Amino acid sequence: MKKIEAIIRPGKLDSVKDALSNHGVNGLTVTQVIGCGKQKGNTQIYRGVEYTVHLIPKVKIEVIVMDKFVEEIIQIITTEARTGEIGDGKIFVSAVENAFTIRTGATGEQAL
Amino acid sequence: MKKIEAIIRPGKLDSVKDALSNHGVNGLTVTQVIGCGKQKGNTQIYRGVEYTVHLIPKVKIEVIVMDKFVEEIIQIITTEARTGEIGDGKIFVSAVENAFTIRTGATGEQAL
Amino acid sequence: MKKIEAIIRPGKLDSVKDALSNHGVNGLTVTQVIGCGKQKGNTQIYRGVEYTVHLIPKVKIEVIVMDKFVEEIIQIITTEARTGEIGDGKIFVSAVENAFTIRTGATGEQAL
Amino acid sequence: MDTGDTGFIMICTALVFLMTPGLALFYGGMVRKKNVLSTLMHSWIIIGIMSLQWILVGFTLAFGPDHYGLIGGLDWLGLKGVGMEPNPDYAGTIPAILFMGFQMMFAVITPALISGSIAERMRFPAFIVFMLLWATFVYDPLAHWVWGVGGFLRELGALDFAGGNVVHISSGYSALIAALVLGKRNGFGKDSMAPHHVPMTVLGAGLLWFGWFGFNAGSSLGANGLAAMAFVNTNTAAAAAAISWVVVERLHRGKSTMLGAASGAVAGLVAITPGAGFVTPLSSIVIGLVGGAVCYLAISVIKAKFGYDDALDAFGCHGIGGTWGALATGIFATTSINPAGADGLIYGNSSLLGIQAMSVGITVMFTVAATFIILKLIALVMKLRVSEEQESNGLDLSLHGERAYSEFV
Amino acid sequence: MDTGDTGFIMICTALVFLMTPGLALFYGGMVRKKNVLSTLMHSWIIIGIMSLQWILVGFTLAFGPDHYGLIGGLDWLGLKGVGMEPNPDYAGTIPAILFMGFQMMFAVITPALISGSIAERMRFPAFIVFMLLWATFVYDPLAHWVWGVGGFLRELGALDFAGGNVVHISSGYSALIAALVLGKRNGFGKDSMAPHHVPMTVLGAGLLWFGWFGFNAGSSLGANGLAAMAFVNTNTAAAAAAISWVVVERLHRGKSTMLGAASGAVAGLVAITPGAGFVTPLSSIVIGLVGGAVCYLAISVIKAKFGYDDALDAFGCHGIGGTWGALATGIFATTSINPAGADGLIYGNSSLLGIQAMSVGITVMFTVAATFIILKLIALVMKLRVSEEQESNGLDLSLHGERAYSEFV
Amino acid sequence: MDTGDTGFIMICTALVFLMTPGLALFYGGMVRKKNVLSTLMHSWIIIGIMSLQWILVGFTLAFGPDHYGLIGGLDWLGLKGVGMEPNPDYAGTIPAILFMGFQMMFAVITPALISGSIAERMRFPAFIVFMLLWATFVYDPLAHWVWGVGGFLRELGALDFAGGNVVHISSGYSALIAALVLGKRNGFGKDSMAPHHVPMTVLGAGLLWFGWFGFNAGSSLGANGLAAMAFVNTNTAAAAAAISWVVVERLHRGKSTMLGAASGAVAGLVAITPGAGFVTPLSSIVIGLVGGAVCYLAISVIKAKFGYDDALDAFGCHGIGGTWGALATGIFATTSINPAGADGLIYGNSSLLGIQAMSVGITVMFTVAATFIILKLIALVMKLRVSEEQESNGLDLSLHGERAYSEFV
Ligand SMILES: Nc1ncnc2c1ncn2[C@@H]1O[C@H](COP(=O)(O)OP(=O)(O)O)[C@@H](O)[C@H]1O
Ligand SMILES: Nc1ncnc2c1ncn2[C@@H]1O[C@H](COP(=O)(O)OP(=O)(O)O)[C@@H](O)[C@H]1O
Ligand SMILES: Nc1ncnc2c1ncn2[C@@H]1O[C@H](COP(=O)(O)OP(=O)(O)O)[C@@H](O)[C@H]1O
Repeated sequence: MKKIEAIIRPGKLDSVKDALSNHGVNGLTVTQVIGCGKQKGNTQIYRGVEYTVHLIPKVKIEVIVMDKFVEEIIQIITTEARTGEIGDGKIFVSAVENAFTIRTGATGEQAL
Repeated sequence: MKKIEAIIRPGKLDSVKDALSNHGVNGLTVTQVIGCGKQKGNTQIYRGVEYTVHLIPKVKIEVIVMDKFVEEIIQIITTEARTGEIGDGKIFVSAVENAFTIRTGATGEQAL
Repeated sequence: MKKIEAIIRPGKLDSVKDALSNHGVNGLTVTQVIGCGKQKGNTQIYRGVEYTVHLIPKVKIEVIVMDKFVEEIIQIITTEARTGEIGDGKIFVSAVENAFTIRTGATGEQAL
Repeated sequence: MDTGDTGFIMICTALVFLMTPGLALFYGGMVRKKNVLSTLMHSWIIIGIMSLQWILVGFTLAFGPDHYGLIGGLDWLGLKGVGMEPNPDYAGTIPAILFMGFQMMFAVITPALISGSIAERMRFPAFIVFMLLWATFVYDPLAHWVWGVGGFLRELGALDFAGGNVVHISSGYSALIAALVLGKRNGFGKDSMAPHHVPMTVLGAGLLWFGWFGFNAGSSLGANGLAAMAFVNTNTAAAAAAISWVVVERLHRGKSTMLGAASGAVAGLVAITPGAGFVTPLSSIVIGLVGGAVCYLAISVIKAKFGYDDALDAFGCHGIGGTWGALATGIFATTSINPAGADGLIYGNSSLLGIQAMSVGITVMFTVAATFIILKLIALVMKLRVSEEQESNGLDLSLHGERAYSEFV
Repeated sequence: MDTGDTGFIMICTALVFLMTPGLALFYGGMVRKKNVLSTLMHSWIIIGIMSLQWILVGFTLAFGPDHYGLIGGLDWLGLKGVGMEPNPDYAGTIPAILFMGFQMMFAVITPALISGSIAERMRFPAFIVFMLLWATFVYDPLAHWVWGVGGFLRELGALDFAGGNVVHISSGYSALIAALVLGKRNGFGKDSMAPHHVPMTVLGAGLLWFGWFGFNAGSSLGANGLAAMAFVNTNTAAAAAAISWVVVERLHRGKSTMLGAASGAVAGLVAITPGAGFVTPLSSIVIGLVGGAVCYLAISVIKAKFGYDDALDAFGCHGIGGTWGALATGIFATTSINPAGADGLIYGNSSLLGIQAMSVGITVMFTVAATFIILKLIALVMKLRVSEEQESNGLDLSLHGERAYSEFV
Repeated sequence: MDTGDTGFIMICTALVFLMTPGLALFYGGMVRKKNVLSTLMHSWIIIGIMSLQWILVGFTLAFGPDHYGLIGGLDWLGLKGVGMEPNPDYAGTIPAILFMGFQMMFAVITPALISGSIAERMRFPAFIVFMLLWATFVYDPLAHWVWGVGGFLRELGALDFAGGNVVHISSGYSALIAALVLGKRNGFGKDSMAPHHVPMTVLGAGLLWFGWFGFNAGSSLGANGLAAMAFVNTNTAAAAAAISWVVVERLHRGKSTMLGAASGAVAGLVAITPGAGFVTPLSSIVIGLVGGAVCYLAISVIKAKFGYDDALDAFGCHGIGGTWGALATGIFATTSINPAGADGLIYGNSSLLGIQAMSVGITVMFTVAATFIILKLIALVMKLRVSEEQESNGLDLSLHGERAYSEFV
């Protein structure tokens, strides 16, 4: 089992979610985050004082899936979340050892 | 060391937290998330227009613990967070390589 | 590649972020969380009724980096986030298998 | 007719109107995030319903030609005959339609006050039916007894300048009964039910205080010295009660809170309502100081002891504060302020206090009984309370299909 | 001069003022988080601009000595000669400068209403230019036609008590045109555009309702019986429309919403505006009930069918509600309420309805054409719409360099 | 007595009252999330304390029978003798108790204005003691000097229609001193201290503007032409200053902000306060335009240069804006508007400007010295400032045991 974490633009959440669910990926969890990277922050002005804010709003999508789906899902996210401009975001993949469904008690891949 | 991530109903946070701390698990971190899975979203209405919102509020609890406690903790969370209805949530377990306590500089299992 | 997750005091976010970026670490993602550990919660009073709130506001910084930078980064975070009082927070390190830059399609360490 | 009086009362009517949207915010800030719209809706739907009920039947039941001191006749149904000329029985210098409008705003806010006790758990259809019946069978008669020409409490000599009995005691005790009939919220005493948005409550309290000037000063029905005195008394008691609440909570819990200052102010406004046009500013200080302390204790000690779930303290503020205010009027009233009133205990007349106590007693007994019966009757026909699942998902989503805040960018 | 009238109209002026900051919140709560400040800014910058425009040229264009029934002369440029003495042509019992001030607040809120339809996508400089031109070439003449001594719609016998034509129809139809010219928001019909803060909208609606008492009752320009009647009618129609909106939405969608109650109230306030001083309270109930239902249907069914993006329903509320109100005045007006008015259809006079319809038609044709031309002219000189990137980042950040809420502790 | 005047001033009193809860929101939106309740509490506790202080001793110190032009006698302690009859010395057509009430609201808001500069770091007990002493030893005498019969600044011929000196200059310079004595917030100039909730500030600004009509127009103490003129001038200057602020910030920083429009409006309201009843609407435009620009520059350039931490710009808005307003009155006043006033510089009389400058100078010297002494005296007895830990945890939690928003569902 793998965890795929994608940090994307907030405006892309709906399309990514829809695309995933069209491909049968229904389980996912979303967190509101702020982040920085190559994308420059923005300047805000309050009563004539400028603040540079480096951390930009993003959303993080987490999907835990069987190993065999990883590639496809990365493909989908990449396609949907891309604008080609700096700030499109990152995807990280890591190992998950086990999963449980609280309701049924199912474990392992059954739990997904 | 393992990381246990449990995505549960927001209303169950207090009981899960209390149960964990009754069993001596004091360190944990909670994030507000939204997610989807088998649970159907809800319909919202604004000026006569219906929106289906697929992503439902949940909370994510993260606990990093020594390997030997994993089973017990999963047991506790499962018991407390279960209602038996779709939407109770998932628990994921993954490996953590190291931990540090910022204040003391302690590392590894000492840091937990 | 490793993921470094640091759970720190909200007030330390700016200094940690600045210190990291002075050391060339530009990519990171921040989440607002609440957590508990050794630090005692606080008491709140509403219309004469006391509530003890155990979960205290923190922020979680996630940085995914090449293995060789891990130690340095932990060093920086520890230095900047420490006050010496209980509640300074934890750092956890875990393995990341792969990374992708959505915009360029770069993978692996190139993607960081 | 007097343009000064007419203009003044018209604006006062607008001020009293504003109290109900203000109350919506006052209450809305105190509930959990998932129930804020359902709480706002309580006040708003009442504005809608009661405005119509009052025009169609309420006004004539309350102020129409008296029958046996108990109820007004149906002569003014649908405002028949209530026009632009003054009705000297009630207010000789302003249009009768304006007197009707001013009173309407009182008829609107009173049931809205009750909604605080049953917040976060009542079904919406049952709420509407309850409120309609309550307005018609509790508020309208009570208003007649106290304010209607020929009303029996009025004849008794009970003093109620701006609605201690009619508005606060009636709504406060009804709120208690409603909370008891509905039962506690799930998780009460266990889960945190901390206010989700204290500044919203503070804003609501500000609007209430502002509107209350119209409520109390306007109750003199003219722009005169008595109105000005009632205005100053209103502000004074509110200020004193805000202070006394935060002092008492400091002694009790070690900290003074913003929610406490706002709650105390409301308690003081309630307490001064019946006496605003009968007492001196110095007496208002005392009424406010005691009012703030008494309501604080009722809410933080007595409620905890008995364990009923008066969610937003409608009883604690309005029932207790109103009772104190009615009795305080019996203590502090003076004919030097209002010759049409009477002297109270500290001016050597002990009978007024007795009359006040009696009128409180009658009001309490009547509203408690009537509210209980109405709720039990409704319960025969429909469920009063939402399902456990609806309650846990929040009433905003489950009853109204809305969320108050969309969290994501 | 009469102090009662003067004091009353002065406070009414303050109340009408408050409507625009109230509108800012009403609109601001309905947009997405990233655009709330830009939406508030629309109303606020209009307060600034129009207050000056009115003093410098607007007032004299609208109310200055008539030229051909079409426009006021420039005699009162910069308020020359508009002083503390009454001008009996318009209001014999209050200072002329106060009449000017009262009218100013109408000139402020009307363009602000339009801003609802173009929310979340218009460039700020284009917005300012549009509003200035619109005020000068649409609002000022129209105000003259309807209210100016010698204005041709006034001469025609059209009844418009507080601004159905001048304020609501004109802004509503202009809003529709502006929405069409600007095009839909990116993602319209696909992404969720749910309100980011419904309680803010509810607060705004409360302030609007409160201020509307000044708008309608103040339009009698004195503290008299007619003002009181207009006051009561205003409240009644708002209440009835709030109820009818939530009933219709319950039938249509299964749930009654808080946003619906607030929207319905505004629809009712719009609908009663032209007739507030001509109809009875019972007629106001009907006007409100129909007004709430008609606006709901326009917004939820017709808008969906045609697919234009009137973001916050400026057309749906003000265009449709205003049209209904103008026609309703033709149906329900009665000289028993206002001898200076006329009898409507149900009182046996069918000609008034025709006049009302004609005045609506003229207003619509004029504002639609003028708005279209103004926008097209501006588009020759500058871009009307923000870039796609600005729109996706949100106007708060991209146009104003601010964020409404800082999320972190 | 005149019912028109009485009703009008009563409503104006309510409007001025509303300014302090409005100020609470204006300030509350600008602080960080963790300090919003403590900021609201500053204004609210002042409403409580000052309402009582004024009744007990403040009013008689300020308006009681004069002693040497410096202070009022204690004859009216506890409102002894202040009743429903007019006091012709101050206002012959309204009840004396109403004049007292109207003035009370000024005595309430003035100290609340100061609280902006010391936000986010002052201990609550020290705050209360400071405010009580400040009101008694700074505000009350100053009010006597300027407005009291026999007060020496009044005798001098200085013009201050609605409180430029007494309210704005006094609070503004005191705020500066308080900020200097308390020192900067931890992290000032390093951490982001962006407003946590700009719409809350915008709402507050709307309520301030609305209430300011009562403040300025009500200062004529009657419903007359002068009141109407002051009303229009108030609106005009606020509008002009909002525009000028956003234009200057656009030139300076490239963007116009909503916070800027709201701040500019307040700056304009401050600037017109002393002259509202002495200048023409066209002069008000100039006063507003300059006022907005001057305050903007003070806040964004001068404050940055000197580096003091006037957290919410109480000095920048009220100190600077008030000074400009007092001088502007010396420039633009005209007896054609107010025969009881005087002609200013542009009407050929240069002496008035000198008098105005002198009265500003005296006010500044007095308040600066007195505030400094009061704070230093308090510092001998108790800590003025919270601990570093309390400051970093936020004052809401550490001082008041509350959190404004509960984030989780
Ligand atoms: N090394 C990293 N560790 C954690 N998060 C990262 C890292 N690099 C980037 N991110 C996240 O991805 C987001 C987008 O990255 P950025 O470099 O701005 O754009 P792009 O991915 O197009 O190069 C950042 O805002 C941050 O949240
Ligand atoms: N594969 C997954 N990856 C990440 N999160 C998931 C996954 N499946 C479910 N979740 C999370 O768990 C929550 C509950 O899942 P759901 O399928 O609705 O109920 P149940 O667990 O009872 O079957 C979801 O809202 C989502 O946040
Ligand atoms: N075992 C754990 N698992 C996950 N999060 C933890 C754990 N222990 C601590 N934390 C997080 O670290 C924060 C600080 O921990 P705490 O024990 O209070 O202070 P310190 O790290 O100084 O001992 C907690 O609020 C919590 O968010």
